[in-house]
Amino acid sequence: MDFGFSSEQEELRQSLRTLLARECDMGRVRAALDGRVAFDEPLWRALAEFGAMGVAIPEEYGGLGLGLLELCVIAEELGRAVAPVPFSSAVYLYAQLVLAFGSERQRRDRLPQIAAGREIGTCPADALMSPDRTSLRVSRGRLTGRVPMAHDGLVADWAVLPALDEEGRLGLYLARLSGPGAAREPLASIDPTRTCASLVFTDCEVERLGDGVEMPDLSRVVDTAAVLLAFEQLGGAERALEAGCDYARQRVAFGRQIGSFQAIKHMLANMYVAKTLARSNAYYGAWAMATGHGELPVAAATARVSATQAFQECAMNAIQVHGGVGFTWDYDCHVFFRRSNALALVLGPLSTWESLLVERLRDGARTGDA
Amino acid sequence: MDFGFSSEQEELRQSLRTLLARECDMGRVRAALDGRVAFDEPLWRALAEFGAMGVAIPEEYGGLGLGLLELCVIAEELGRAVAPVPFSSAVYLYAQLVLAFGSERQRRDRLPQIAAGREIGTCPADALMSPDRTSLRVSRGRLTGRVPMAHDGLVADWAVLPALDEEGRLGLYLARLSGPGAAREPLASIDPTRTCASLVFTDCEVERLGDGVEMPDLSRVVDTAAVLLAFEQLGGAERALEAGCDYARQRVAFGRQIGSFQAIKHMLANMYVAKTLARSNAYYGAWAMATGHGELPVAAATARVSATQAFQECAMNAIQVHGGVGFTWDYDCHVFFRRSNALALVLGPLSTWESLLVERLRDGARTGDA
Amino acid sequence: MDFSDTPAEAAFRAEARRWIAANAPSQHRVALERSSFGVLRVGGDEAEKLAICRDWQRRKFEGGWACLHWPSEYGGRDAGPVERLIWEQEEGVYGKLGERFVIGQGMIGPTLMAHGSPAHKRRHLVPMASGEEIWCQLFSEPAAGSDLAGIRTRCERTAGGWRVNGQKVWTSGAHYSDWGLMLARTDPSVPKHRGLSMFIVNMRSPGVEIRPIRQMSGQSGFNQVFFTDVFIPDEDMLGASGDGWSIALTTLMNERQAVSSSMTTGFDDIFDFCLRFDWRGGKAIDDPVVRSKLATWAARTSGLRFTAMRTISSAARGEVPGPENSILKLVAGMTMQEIAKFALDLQGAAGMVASPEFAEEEGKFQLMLLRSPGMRVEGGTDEIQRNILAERVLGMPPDHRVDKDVSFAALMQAAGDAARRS
Amino acid sequence: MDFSDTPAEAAFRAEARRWIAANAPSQHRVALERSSFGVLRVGGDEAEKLAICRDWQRRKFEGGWACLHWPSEYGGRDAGPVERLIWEQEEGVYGKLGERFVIGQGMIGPTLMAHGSPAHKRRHLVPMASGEEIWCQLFSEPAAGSDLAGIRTRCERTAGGWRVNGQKVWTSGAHYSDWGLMLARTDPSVPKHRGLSMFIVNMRSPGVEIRPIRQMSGQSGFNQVFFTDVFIPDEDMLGASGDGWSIALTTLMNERQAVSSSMTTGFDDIFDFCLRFDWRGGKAIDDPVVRSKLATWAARTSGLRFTAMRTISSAARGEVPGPENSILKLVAGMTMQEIAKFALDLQGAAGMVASPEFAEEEGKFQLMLLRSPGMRVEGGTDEIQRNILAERVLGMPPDHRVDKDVSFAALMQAAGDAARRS
Repeated sequence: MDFGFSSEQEELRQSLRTLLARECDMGRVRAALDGRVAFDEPLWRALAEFGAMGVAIPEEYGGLGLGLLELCVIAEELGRAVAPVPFSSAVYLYAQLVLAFGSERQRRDRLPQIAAGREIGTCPADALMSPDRTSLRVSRGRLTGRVPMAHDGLVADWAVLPALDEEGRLGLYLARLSGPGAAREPLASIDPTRTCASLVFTDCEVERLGDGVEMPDLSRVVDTAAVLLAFEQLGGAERALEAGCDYARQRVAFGRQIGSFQAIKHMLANMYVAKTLARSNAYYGAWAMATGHGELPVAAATARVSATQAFQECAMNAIQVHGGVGFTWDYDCHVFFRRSNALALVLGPLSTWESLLVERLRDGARTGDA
Repeated sequence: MDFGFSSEQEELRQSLRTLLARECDMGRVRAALDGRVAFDEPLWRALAEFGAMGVAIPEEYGGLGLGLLELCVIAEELGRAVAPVPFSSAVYLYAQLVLAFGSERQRRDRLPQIAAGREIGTCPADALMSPDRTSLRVSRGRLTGRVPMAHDGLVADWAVLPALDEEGRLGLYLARLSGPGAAREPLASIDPTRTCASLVFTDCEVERLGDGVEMPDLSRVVDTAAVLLAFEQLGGAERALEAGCDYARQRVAFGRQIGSFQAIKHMLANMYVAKTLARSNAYYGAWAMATGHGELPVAAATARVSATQAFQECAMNAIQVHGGVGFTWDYDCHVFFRRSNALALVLGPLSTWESLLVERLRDGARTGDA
Repeated sequence: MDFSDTPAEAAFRAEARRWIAANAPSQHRVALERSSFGVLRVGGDEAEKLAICRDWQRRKFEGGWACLHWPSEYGGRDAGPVERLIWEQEEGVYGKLGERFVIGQGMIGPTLMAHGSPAHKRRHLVPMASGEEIWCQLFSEPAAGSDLAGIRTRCERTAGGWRVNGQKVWTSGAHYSDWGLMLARTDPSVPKHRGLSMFIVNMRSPGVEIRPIRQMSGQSGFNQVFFTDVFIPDEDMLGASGDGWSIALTTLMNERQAVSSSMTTGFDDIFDFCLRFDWRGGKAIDDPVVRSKLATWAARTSGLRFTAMRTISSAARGEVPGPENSILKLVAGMTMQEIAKFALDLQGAAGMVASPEFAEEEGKFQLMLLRSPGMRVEGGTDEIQRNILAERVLGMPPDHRVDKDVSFAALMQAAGDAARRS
Repeated sequence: MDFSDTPAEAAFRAEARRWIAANAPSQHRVALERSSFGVLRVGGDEAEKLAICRDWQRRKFEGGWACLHWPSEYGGRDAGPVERLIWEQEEGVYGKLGERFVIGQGMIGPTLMAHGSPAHKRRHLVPMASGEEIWCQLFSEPAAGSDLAGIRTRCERTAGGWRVNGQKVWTSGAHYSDWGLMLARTDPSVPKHRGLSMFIVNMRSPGVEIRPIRQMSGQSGFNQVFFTDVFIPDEDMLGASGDGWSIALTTLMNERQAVSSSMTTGFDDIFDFCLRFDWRGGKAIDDPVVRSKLATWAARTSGLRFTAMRTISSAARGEVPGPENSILKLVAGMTMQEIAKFALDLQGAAGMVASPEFAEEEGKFQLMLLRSPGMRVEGGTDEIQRNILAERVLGMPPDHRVDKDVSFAALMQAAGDAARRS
């Protein structure tokens, strides 16, 4: 039994943290926040060079062929850094979908591009969580319809989308967003460090993802993404807590550091509790994901619920610890707060995962599985 | 506009508080808590003499003919005193039901007995909240069946109960609990200062409440009881908060009164907030009840939700402020805590009233009434 | 316990209603209804907005409806608390046009009445009531927020008056204000609460520099104000030298009362939204989770409303409203934050969208999310409100104070050391 | 990240499982499964319960399965943290028979190993491991709970030893204990933390009087212990005079570890109940409000479980578990209180009924309601746990201490004055 990352994985973390300290300081994050760039392209290239996008992509498709645990470490560090790059859309969602359901040719064509950072992909949350409610239609290989909201949709080159064909059969399609028949409209987001867009397709040439005719079961990809997002949220929670602690030690009121007041102290303790529970649950999710264990549905939902609560609490209360400066544009608190609220919504909100978690526990109890 | 009790009503409060200081100290409450008495009979007689039971019963039926606002004041003071008497069952429920739906003869027979403290009545919460789910049957004026749980059922002489007759029509019946065909089994309660019992009827002679054949709409009586219970809960909340404050000023740790620590201070402040909101909402309920205003359904549900939350929070945290001694039998904290949890359940629990409140707000919004 | 109008109150209400119907700028009604969270949607640029606000204030003043509770000699109406409440109810959305005058009329005016010289009152109160002159409050500083007595702005003696140097922060409306009420340190050699004095500052004085603070919501209602050798004549000190702290307490007490009856929790917004919004196969309002949350927020909102009403009743009976009003902002701030978060959850991924033209309710809840953290800090943090309630209402002993009996100069030294050590 | 057994761990697990299958008192299994919240349903009276517990402990000792992590010379097995965890999982409900030995084996034994003389270790550790002798911890006093260093029990020099007078409180199991570890004041003239010493007390000594404390749940696991001129021989002081506080910190650190992996939140109970209970026209578990609450409790419970596991992993890597374990009790206590309250709400008016024969689940949730407030206080209040987390894990500065440099005698005087003034 070992409930922690290996020393190799911890080394990976250290080197990525070093890279991010250099390539993703708050000045860089603010370039995206202020809308000066849509995302941080030099950082994206540096991450590609580091191998971050390809860490869980097999070597035959241009990746490093390490594994999902290594991807958890990367997710946590990118979360800490509030990295202004479309990593989660491209790597947890798009690449995992292509890997899981793409044809051999599609994998060979697309995955090396993702691993090398040459292409960006996305899959809208609603499409993934409830594909049967899609309003997209495919007719003779051409896609028509509108996706009201796609995270990272403004910068993605490709999207995986569910659509109904002429005969009403649901399937996944691979659409090129930069080609003819595809348009996008930017949407302002509560977290401008990641772009959002609505996507509009008019007879856009698409190809079916994979060779089959059956709509695949997406739940495993959803659960994998939930675990990886939980690590991003965990990283963010930890960073927000650290910001709160730093300020509480530094700021003086009534002749004392404000961290010596119980009101502040106990708020920080509660943040620490939420963050620690989230970490333990994220590890549970990581183990279930990496080993393909039957507890993955429960573990993923647990990790997602716990991490969402923790990041939202830590980011919100980091502002409160900061007092007046906490809600100014110039202090970084709101960058964490924005990200915490965006990540809470990006793959089904908390209310959805709460419901899923209990359903899954119930199903486990019925089959005697959990 | 005047959002407060009149000076006459405040005088009534003062004289009742004086009476209760004499007749209902904690030693008396503990006699019931420890099961030495089923309820405090001398206190019951003193309250009758004071006129407490008859304050909202018209003079023609042996009451004082004052009003429901005066009854609110009495409810609050009895709540403060954690009075070990079946007042709420007898006065808010039973007497109000007889007054609202009884025949002239029934009112003349029963109400003076209540006002004088010679008889005790009750009506089980479930019977009142969802009479259509009764399992009681009446055939040729005789009642058969079981009421699993009646608050104050062990000491009540009479009960108002919903039952189905031979033709499946729902009606309210007046049953004598001390007569033939009626039996009761005591139930241990989380709040032993008030008795609970299950009632068993076997061909027990009963009479229909009132002259009509239609089942009356009980909602007004339910709402009235909800407001009055809110005042009892408010009184309890205030007493528990005072106990917490007293201890926080008195107890010394780390060389300081513990009330000077923000952890304790802010817990007490939060209790104060809950209690203050509950008071304001109780006043809203009292006004709507006393004037028969159309907002009563909303006001009563608001008062009940707010008071339930406040008393539970204040009683629970009064224990926490007390630390170790707080959860001993010898300190009084648990007496408030028990009562707070019993009153939360006695007329539909918090979850029911939350739902009712929103339904009523919605209905008001639809009719443009609220 | 009577929530309805007495005959006299009803007559006052009818009169107010008639006057408003005849005089209010109804062309702005729709824009005002859509204005919330500090966004005033009337007019174009800031100057035009201000002109519209001033115009309504001037009309009220001329009609005898400005500053109802002020003495009539200063432009008020000598009205009681219940009449103020009735006016507020009748004025409705037009009240939003008065937000720029609240600091002056609600806090500073009463402070001048209590502590100003006859000349101060003559010079300042009527223009304040008419909206001709706008005031701001220059109290907080970067190192003196919750610990207000820690302010460092220095006023030093000079010929015929004082020379000010320092920096203020969180100054609402400094950029359009004519005058400011400023707390400054006149004697650093005594303990912190004792070396302060209060001044009236002309905001157009040379050496006053105003920089807006951009909030996380993108709005800029607050400012930093820098003073460099600003001259204040002797006669513009309020009270005596060293009286600053006790005068500031008067102002802050009035602040708590000024905010009291106009606290929004966002409940009406979320309730209306849940009535209409489709969620989990029905309307959101029919879902038990939604109901449970709505019920708690409804009870809190109702409780705040009637708590404010009870305060008004007490005031009408001649009681002085106490610090119990701290609960209003405390509860409203927390509640709004919860509501905003839940409203976004209901919207799912679309909750991220902040563009008014694409987001639900024109992005109202997204704005609420970004505004609400500020509500828990402005005008005293949640923590300060709880201290006030526990100490001043419940009688809890104050926290141990290390800064009470030390000279301010020595304290600054020690504080710097502590922060460096950590 | 591997949650499954290594081959060596699997072998250990198999061996433990075989031994337990062959030796455990399976006649008590059902009664143990029904035991919760400190109610042990095996045996008849207290003496019989104790005999059953002792019997299992002795068998484990003889089989080499007692005090796994202790050195074998003291009756342990030199086992690592993961083996302890595996044993705990395999022992399952029989572990409830060990609760009476936890204070000795989990807290006091390690304290004796760290600070005891060779004679102490020889005399006491093996009987402690075998269950032959039971220990209690005599630390808290009426005026020294959260502020443990404020204890007043006096130990004064006498011929050949010490004479103790004073009162202890919250002493679990004093009534069946043979020995106690006692913190007492040997020097009131120095500041409070410095005048304390640690003693081994024979609980059968003349002058020791034990009175049970009745809790609000009706249970009496705790006691008051009064000492009147109780003699302790010189050799039963642990460490040196004045070392009491630092030795107590060792014990308390072990306390936090001892409670760590066995914290129940009540989640399994409420989850099973909601699976079966009819509510609002379906099973409770299908209602969205219930789900939302269950999800939060599930995530917390899972988080606690894996936090304990992570601590075990760290320990297995040789790291010393720190104060971060404070989160276990903090979260478990709050959660249990929420769960109990909600379980009663689901039951409606019937939730008031506490009679095991009539209440749902034999009144389990009613008992939980009455036990849970104690959980938030015993072994350090929620507030103390948060202080520990903030100060020792997050590095927040300690609260200002007025009692650090004052002699204990002077402090008692001042505290009495303050309380009288209020």
